[in-house]
Amino acid sequence: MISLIFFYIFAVLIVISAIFVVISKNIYYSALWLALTLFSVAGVFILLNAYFLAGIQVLIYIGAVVVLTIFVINLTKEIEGKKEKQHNKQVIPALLASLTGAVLIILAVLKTDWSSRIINWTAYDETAKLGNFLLADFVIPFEAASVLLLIALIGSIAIVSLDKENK
Amino acid sequence: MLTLMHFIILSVILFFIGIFGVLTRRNAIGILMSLELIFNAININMVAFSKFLTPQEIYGVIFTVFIITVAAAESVLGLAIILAIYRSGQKIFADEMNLMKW
Amino acid sequence: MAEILSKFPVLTVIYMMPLLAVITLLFIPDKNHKAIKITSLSFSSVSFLLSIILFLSYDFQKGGLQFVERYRWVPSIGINYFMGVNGINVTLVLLTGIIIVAGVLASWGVDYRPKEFFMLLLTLVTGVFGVFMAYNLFLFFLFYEIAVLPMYLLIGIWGTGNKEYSAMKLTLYLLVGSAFILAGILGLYFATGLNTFDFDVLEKFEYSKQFQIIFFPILFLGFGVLAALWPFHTWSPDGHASAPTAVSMLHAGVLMKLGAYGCLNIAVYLLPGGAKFWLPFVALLTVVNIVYGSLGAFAQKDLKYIVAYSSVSHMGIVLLGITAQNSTALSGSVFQMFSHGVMTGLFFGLVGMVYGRTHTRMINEMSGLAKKMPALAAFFIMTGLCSLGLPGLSGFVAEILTFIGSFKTFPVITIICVTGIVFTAYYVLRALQIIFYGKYDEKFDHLTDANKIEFITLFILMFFIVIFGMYPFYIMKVINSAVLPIAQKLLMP
Amino acid sequence: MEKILLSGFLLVVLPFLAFLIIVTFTKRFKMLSALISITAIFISFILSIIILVWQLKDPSSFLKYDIPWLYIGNLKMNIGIIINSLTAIMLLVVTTVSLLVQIYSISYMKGDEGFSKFFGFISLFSFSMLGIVISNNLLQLYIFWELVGLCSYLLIGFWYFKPEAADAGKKAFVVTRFGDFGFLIGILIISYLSGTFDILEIENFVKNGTLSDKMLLIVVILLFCGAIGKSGQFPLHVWLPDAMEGPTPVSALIHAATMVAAGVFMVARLFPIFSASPDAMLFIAYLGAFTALFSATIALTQDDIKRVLAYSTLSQLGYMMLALGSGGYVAGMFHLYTHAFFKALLFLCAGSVIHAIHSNNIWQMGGLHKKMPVTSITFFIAALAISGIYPLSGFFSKDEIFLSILYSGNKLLYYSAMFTAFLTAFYMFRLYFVTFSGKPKEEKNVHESPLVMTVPLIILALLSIFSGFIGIPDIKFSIHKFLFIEHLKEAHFDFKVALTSNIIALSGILLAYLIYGLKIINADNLKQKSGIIYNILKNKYYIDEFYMFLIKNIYYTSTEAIKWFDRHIVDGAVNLVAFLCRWTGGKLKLTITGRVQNYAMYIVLGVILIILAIYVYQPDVMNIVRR
Repeated sequence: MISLIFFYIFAVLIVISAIFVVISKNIYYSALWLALTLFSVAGVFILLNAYFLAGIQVLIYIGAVVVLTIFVINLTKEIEGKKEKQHNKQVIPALLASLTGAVLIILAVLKTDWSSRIINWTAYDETAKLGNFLLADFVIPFEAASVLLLIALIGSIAIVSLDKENK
Repeated sequence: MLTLMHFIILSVILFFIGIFGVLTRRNAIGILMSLELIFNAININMVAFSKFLTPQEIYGVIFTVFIITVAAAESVLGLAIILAIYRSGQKIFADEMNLMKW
Repeated sequence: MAEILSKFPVLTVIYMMPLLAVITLLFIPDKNHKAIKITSLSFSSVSFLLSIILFLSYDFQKGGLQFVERYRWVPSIGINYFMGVNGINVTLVLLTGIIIVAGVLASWGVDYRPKEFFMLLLTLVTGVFGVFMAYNLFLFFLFYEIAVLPMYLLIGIWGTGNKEYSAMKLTLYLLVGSAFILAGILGLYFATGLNTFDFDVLEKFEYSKQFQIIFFPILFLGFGVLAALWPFHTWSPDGHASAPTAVSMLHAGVLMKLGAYGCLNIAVYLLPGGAKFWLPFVALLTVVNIVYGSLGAFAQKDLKYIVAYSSVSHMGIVLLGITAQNSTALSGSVFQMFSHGVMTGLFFGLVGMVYGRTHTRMINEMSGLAKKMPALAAFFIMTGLCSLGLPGLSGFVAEILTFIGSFKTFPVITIICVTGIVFTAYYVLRALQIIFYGKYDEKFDHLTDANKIEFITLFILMFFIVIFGMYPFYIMKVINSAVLPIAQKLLMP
Repeated sequence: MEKILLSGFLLVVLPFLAFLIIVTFTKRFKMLSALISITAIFISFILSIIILVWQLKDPSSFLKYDIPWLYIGNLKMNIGIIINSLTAIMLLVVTTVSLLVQIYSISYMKGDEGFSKFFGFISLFSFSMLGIVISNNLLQLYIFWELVGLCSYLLIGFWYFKPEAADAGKKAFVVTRFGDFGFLIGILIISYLSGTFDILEIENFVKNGTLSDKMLLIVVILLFCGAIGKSGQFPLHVWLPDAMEGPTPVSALIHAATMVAAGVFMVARLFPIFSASPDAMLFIAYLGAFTALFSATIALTQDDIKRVLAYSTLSQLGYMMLALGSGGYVAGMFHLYTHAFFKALLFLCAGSVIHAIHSNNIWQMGGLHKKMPVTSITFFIAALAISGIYPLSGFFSKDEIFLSILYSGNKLLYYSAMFTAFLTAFYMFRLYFVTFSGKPKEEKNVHESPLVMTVPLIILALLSIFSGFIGIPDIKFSIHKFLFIEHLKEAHFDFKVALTSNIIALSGILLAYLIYGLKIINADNLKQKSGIIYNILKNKYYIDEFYMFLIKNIYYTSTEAIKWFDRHIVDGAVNLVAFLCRWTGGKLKLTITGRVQNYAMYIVLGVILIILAIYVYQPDVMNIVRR
């Protein structure tokens, strides 16, 4: 019951802050709303007993991605006059499309009978198991991911610095 | 009682808010942020299905870890590209970047 | 001779020769025009000589497929290397051999990128040879595409006039045709369920009536496009008119026969039930082909258009023979393929030679040329006479056989088609008269008659027209041996 | 036996060999070419005499030999020869005239740059003509039939740089092609019905009477179309006068004596088939009579010496057809035989005159009798012969024709033939008097032709006089016995008919003498009085103009219409497809805006569409999860 209450709190936070992320006039505020959204998602993860995920959600998303985004916003701030419109011309079609899509999928979800597949579960912390998996069964993807991160790191530096040389 | 339905509906709503953002934000950084919303919606979905349908396995969680990793890499690169475009053409709005047309 | 040949993969050698020439050409420097031409000529001559030997050593008493080469290639989906020749094939291989040698000789004057020109030309010929020998439908289709595609570049690069348009039109038409053919071949493949593309297996299978009625038009139209069946013929005048001489020769001489050959040896042979249902309708189209083609030729002013429309008309006779469904007409039709091939080769060669001298193809701008070039005029007149079906030249034998045969099946249609002969006489003689007869114009003073190479080219072609026109006995036996099984299949209920 | 067959074969092939040798080797040596050609035809001439002598022993026998040419299943086409009395006599006619004309040509064609070519073509012609004569099957007949057409085309257009000559050659070929079209269809039908091309077998087939009358009529008329074209019968006669643009020896050989008679010969050759259909025979007779009368009237007014002779040829051919149509098989062939000699003679005389004067117009001639006595006398003989004056050859053959018409009982045809005889005599002597009598028109240095030309004239004149005697009934070598066909009733000599025809002919000559010889009646007055009629005749009943009108308005228009249709409708449809592709492409490319978010929108919309589609078409898809 308590978890239900917490779920609704997080859900409302997620939805509201997400809406603000997309509609906010100031991109800077958007980034801050994004932080809140991501934080709430971490909360949802806790409700799902995924504590480790909640942790890296906060660390990586809020700690890295949002901060990076804010840096970039600051770097591009010069031309971002406040009078510029922040949304393009397809707001209404996009709104309709999103609503339709959401409604359709929700209807589908409601129509589906999940009960036969649901297995009753007991809460337990699977962080240790996760660690084992990542370094045993999934060690190759894990290492590949790390290489990917390295490539992304080098790549982003290259993109930005090559550009500098041209100037 | 917290059910699978709750999480799925939440993730659907979050997903479509993200879609809406991707479709409408002019600022490229804004698009990128909306993309993050979409990723999060997926993540919620992943974890919820994993927990409700196959509680003994943790593949859903592991996939989420990888998604987060890739999403981080993606946003880094995306931001780098945005920065590069911004530097070369003083452009930040996605609808102004339309060189690749007929 | 036949024994030696049976131990030796003669078919592969014949079609590989042009391909070898292409490979050899790769090693010859671009600027050495003479070496390029001589290489092309010598390799194609080997093919030509071998095709003559093949023709003579084919045993028509025995009939059927001979000189068979059969190896497994991709057995899992029934693609095999299966080459062989029957009476129709040897005739058409001979035709291809003749035309390619004449074509290479006729392009002796090509000076713009000759290496690429000859490479493409010989690639095309490889495809044509292959089509006439392949008895695995997949292989057939492969060669077919090889034959069709170089045309685009040959016309687009070395052509004249509105060449890009013509090249594109021709290629698109032919590709639409091959799309139909591919659909038809796949249909056959899946209909049998025997997991093979081999012709002899597909031929023995009994297709259901409904299948035949649906798939026959698909195959027939696919090939019919290449055979200039009305109303899918307009690629041919434009294409011929824009193409360089040798390409026109090959195109009208051989490529159009490819379509007719497919109509007969694939569509009709494999699906006789469908043929019996649809061919009466096709016969109506062939009437249009013949009469419309010859009337259309009359109104043209450009020499190449005249010849191109006459090709449409003559291909109509080929198709009429196919629609008539009896052995006489089918033999006539196959012989008409051969005869028309050599004849249009000659025609386009001559037009090219005249054009090379006068730099115009408009008949109104020429007159009295016989005075300055009597040999060319003589050849032109003989070709024209062959075209209008003069006895003693091969065109007559082919036409009369076709008419005799088709008269049994469609008397009224045949009578209408025979009027085409009268019209043909009119436009051929009119063109001849305007170009070669009449007042001689002094602006043609600098023109010369045929040189040695041109003379040899013309002579080779004319030789076959005359020899088979005078004494068709042998070639008709060869053709008839292959036509009989088809006619028998058509006779069966 | 075999020797005869071999000589029959050689006789045909030799001129062809001569043609090949001339064309390939001896083109440059003029006299050698002529020599080769003449030697070949001379040997053929000797051989034909041998054959005739052999045939005279037993006129009703025949020899036949086939060489396989093309066998397809049960369709057998042979190249074969047959030797019977009909071919024997025809071979003699062809080789004789051909030989004499070739000798004559040595002088006539002297100095022409195409001298060798001329002899080559003439040899080719001889080959083709002999091939027609000796054919034993319809297909071969058709083959050689076309080949003589080709030779005619080549020889009419011999002076190809003259536009009229080139035109005339084309016209001759195309017009006869129309006839051949019917001929070919006739051959196709009859061979389809009988299953053979062999003439004897077809004759037997027709005799068996399995063919319905109507079908037979159609076949016969179609076969006759070939003769209409080649022999210049009424609707297709237009090419023959124009064919006079060719060299005169050619006119003599091809367009007077031999090729144009091929139609008559063909009818005679297939006489058993033709005579099986009385309706068709009647048609042939009427058409022949009409052509005879019709062209005789045109001949009255023409100014060109060769054209007059050409129309006279048409008229005489009409006679032959009339004779055959009335059942006078012997009469028709007899007239063909005599006509070949005197008409060749007339043409060669005309050639001699033209050679001297360098003009074809009779009004520029006159008083030539003194300057060219041999030509004048031989022409006079020939004119008498063609008018049918006793005892020249024309009399016998014409008499035979009148008798057979009378015997068939058709009075209308008889009177029209008699009237034509009157006209014939009149226009021939008009020609003679205008050309040879009176005063010379110009002070030209005109003199008699050389011996090479006059000797053939004299020989032909002798033949014109004496060749008729074989028509005397009941002599040993009578043509009646020689060309005997069973079931054919022959007319017998009738003194009244002979007298009438002679009186009529003489009156025609007299009238011509009065008008053009003595000039008692003024020709110009007559012209003016007859007015419209004269103009119609002078313009050949405007038939050429009518045909040109048809060709221009129907044929040209239809070809232009087809050209337009092909360009704009057939090709237009193709280009329309191409245009539609390009147009839709042009419109659709506008969706490629370069804005990423537009593309994203398309994707989202697409996904939603897919979801909707699933909802609509497969609402049960959710249940799959349950299972």
